[in-house]
Amino acid sequence: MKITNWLLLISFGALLVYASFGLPNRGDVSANMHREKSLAGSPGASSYYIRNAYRDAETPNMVTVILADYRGYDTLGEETVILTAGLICYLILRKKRTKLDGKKT
Amino acid sequence: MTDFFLGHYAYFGIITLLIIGLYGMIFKKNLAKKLIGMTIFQVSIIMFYVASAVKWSGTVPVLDPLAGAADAAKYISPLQHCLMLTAIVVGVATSGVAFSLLIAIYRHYKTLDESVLMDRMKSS
Amino acid sequence: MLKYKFNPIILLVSRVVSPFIMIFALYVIFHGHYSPGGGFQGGTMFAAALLLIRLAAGFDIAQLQFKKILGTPLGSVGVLIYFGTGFLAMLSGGEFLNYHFLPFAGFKADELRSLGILMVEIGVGLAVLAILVAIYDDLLEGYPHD
Amino acid sequence: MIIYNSPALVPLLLLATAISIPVLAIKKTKLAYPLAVGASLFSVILSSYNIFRVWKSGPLTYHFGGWIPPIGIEYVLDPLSAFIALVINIVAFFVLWHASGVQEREIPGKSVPYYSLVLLFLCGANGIIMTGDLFNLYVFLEIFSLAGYGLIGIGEKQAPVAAFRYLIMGTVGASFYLLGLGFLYIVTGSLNMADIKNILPLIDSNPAVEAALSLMVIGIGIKMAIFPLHGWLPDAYTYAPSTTSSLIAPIGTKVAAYAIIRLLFFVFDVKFVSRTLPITDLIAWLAAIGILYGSVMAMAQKEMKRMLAYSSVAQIGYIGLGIGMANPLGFIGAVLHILNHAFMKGTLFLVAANLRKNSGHSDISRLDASYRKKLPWSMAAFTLAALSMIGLPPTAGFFSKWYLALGAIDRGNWVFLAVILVSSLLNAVYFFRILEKVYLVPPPAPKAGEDLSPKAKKRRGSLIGEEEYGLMIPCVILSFSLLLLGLGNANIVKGIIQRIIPLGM
Repeated sequence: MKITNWLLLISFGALLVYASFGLPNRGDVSANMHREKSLAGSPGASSYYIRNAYRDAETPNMVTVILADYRGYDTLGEETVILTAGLICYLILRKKRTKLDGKKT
Repeated sequence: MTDFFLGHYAYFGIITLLIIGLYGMIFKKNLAKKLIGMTIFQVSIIMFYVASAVKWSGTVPVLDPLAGAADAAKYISPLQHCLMLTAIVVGVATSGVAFSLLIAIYRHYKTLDESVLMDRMKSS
Repeated sequence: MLKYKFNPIILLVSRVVSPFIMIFALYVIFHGHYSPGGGFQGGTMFAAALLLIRLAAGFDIAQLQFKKILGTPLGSVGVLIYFGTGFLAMLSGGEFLNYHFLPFAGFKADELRSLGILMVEIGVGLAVLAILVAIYDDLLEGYPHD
Repeated sequence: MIIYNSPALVPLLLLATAISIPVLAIKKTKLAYPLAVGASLFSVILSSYNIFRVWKSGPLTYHFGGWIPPIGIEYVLDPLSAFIALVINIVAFFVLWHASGVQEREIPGKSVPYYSLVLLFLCGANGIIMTGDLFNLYVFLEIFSLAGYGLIGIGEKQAPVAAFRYLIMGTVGASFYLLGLGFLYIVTGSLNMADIKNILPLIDSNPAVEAALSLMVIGIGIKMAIFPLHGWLPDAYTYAPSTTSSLIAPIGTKVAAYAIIRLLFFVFDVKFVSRTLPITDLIAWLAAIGILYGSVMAMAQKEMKRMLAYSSVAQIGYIGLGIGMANPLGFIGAVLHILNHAFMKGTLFLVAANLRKNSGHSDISRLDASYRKKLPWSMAAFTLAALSMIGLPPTAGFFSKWYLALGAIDRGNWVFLAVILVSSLLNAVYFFRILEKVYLVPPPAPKAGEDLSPKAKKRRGSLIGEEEYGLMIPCVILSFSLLLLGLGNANIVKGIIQRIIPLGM
């Protein structure tokens, strides 16, 4: 059992090191993810955000614009995740019918 | 080769962290330690994304009125930062849920050690 | 949790510090447009200010500040603000979350988007602050707090 | 407005109801259940409307915030996603209908967070199914699985341990997915599925893409519980409350299976996943082992829910086999089996819940003919679902196995064919074990005075045989729809599934 676990760990590390050979150098402006147009000709998302964030939403902080506007639906999902966590803590840990019912415990 | 190493050393550090996190989750017998391993794993993924966003010629992605927005190379990529804000919240939520489950386990079985827990689960 | 012992110095210091943290949290939420920050970061800071009082003064006294019952419903209200902003845009003819269609007169398109972002950030901040406090309260449940 | 926004409305409706339950039900906790059922009913109606629109006018897209795809997030409703969403919403509606009778007894006084979480679970599932954006898929996967952990963890005494194990494995899965997505994003520069599909062929062979594919498949494979990654499943299904297990067993793994289909055939290329990096072969072989393993383990179980859980491992193997064969017939078999298994497992777990409600246990060894008298309709539903699991011709289960077998023949792989046939026999063994007990073994002689209790008399005397319609009717409808699905199966295949066979298969 222990050997399989070690094998698992080593193969995971090896996979990642192998994968890192395919990554572009860090900070390289000409990497695919920083391109103005992707290889297939669609607009590159990251450059589009940098260029147009202020024009579209009059907000200098690009991260905020992406968070709340371009990819706002993700953020709604994120809010839902944290609400889910709160509800789960309520569901699992609260022992009695507490004050939510308006009754005293 | 040196060029490759200089461009990738951060990734190798992050891979080490990922392996440490996975090691904690697989090998540690204490459930709380497993949880710590899980958190290390998640945080190192966040570091991976943020590390990949950098441009040597760039600065933080807040519009600088002097620089303007015409040249995308002047700012580091904001998309990864935005994605990771979401991932951080997900991580917080997951660990909150995990802690509540741990407390529920501890209430029933008075232990967090996996082998003891298995015994008590079988005997009850 | 160890047995709670009342300590006036800790209480005094946290009472002094807590409002400043709150102010700074509000600044972080509302200044998210112009500097690093935003709803989540500010909400977490606000929750930290509330939790500081909870840690220093004990659970029961802290109820005067933020009641335990409020946690989950207030979090829901926060998400509802977010959802409502998106839905309002949908009702007035656009897609979900298309702030361009928000029914406020007298704003240009980009200003409307900026406004929409602000509304959303407030919702995020409220949800995060309420839920973090609620999680803390729930984790505390079952321990004797006197 | 409704027509224009209809693709997004299902998850949004579920989400809105879920977040307003804690506010609306703050004074009246009784309000939670009707709200949940109402939202579920509306989601069924809306998704039927969606599939009608898709069937009539082809795939729909919906752009959140009005931003076109690589910039913003889009929802894609093609026949596949509309179909799976409809299936899941229907099953969820029946389970929620059934929940009125069992939930309050098993988890007293917590209906507000419970139903809210159920709706969030469904919202996550619908979001995963419809999204066209890989990071959005991650977010909804997290909503979906977090709600799942909570719903499982509230069950029996051992449930938190099972849920914690599921949480650790599930988070590893989601993190693997996120890591793989990171590699993919760095290489392609996009998060949109269709966009990535266009970009990937233009990139030279790159180790990062291969690693991304394997990490993402492993990550979702954990959620799908494909064979070596199924460790969390039996405990989680067994100890969860009845409503949860009958909700998660049909929905949870199917959604992950759907996500794998999307990933393999609609983000990556069929040629890439089956030739360049033969990950489909791997999935198929693992699934074949999983089918045999799950069936054998199911035979060894004494507890009904646990047996059903292991049988789930086997049934997921069928889906994996169909995906892994990577040919049109196998694909049809896999999608059809997602549908059939959702209905079958839903029925079986609902009947197990009825058994628990009625007699307080679901031990196979303690079953006898008296249960048939007490629960005639539930047992009839169970029989029908069991026959469908085995794969007898008029029921739906036969047809998906038929397509899978055809796919195996088409591929020329006789081992897979043998696995399908052998596992049907094994299925027969472990289901006939229960059916034999229920229909043939006489009940133990009643102790003095027991049979004379007024309740037992009344039960015997009632006309239909079962008192609680709310528990009985959903099982019966679900199981009889299996016959209907079996008879109408040609229409489903021709009208829906054949339209979406990925290019290049």
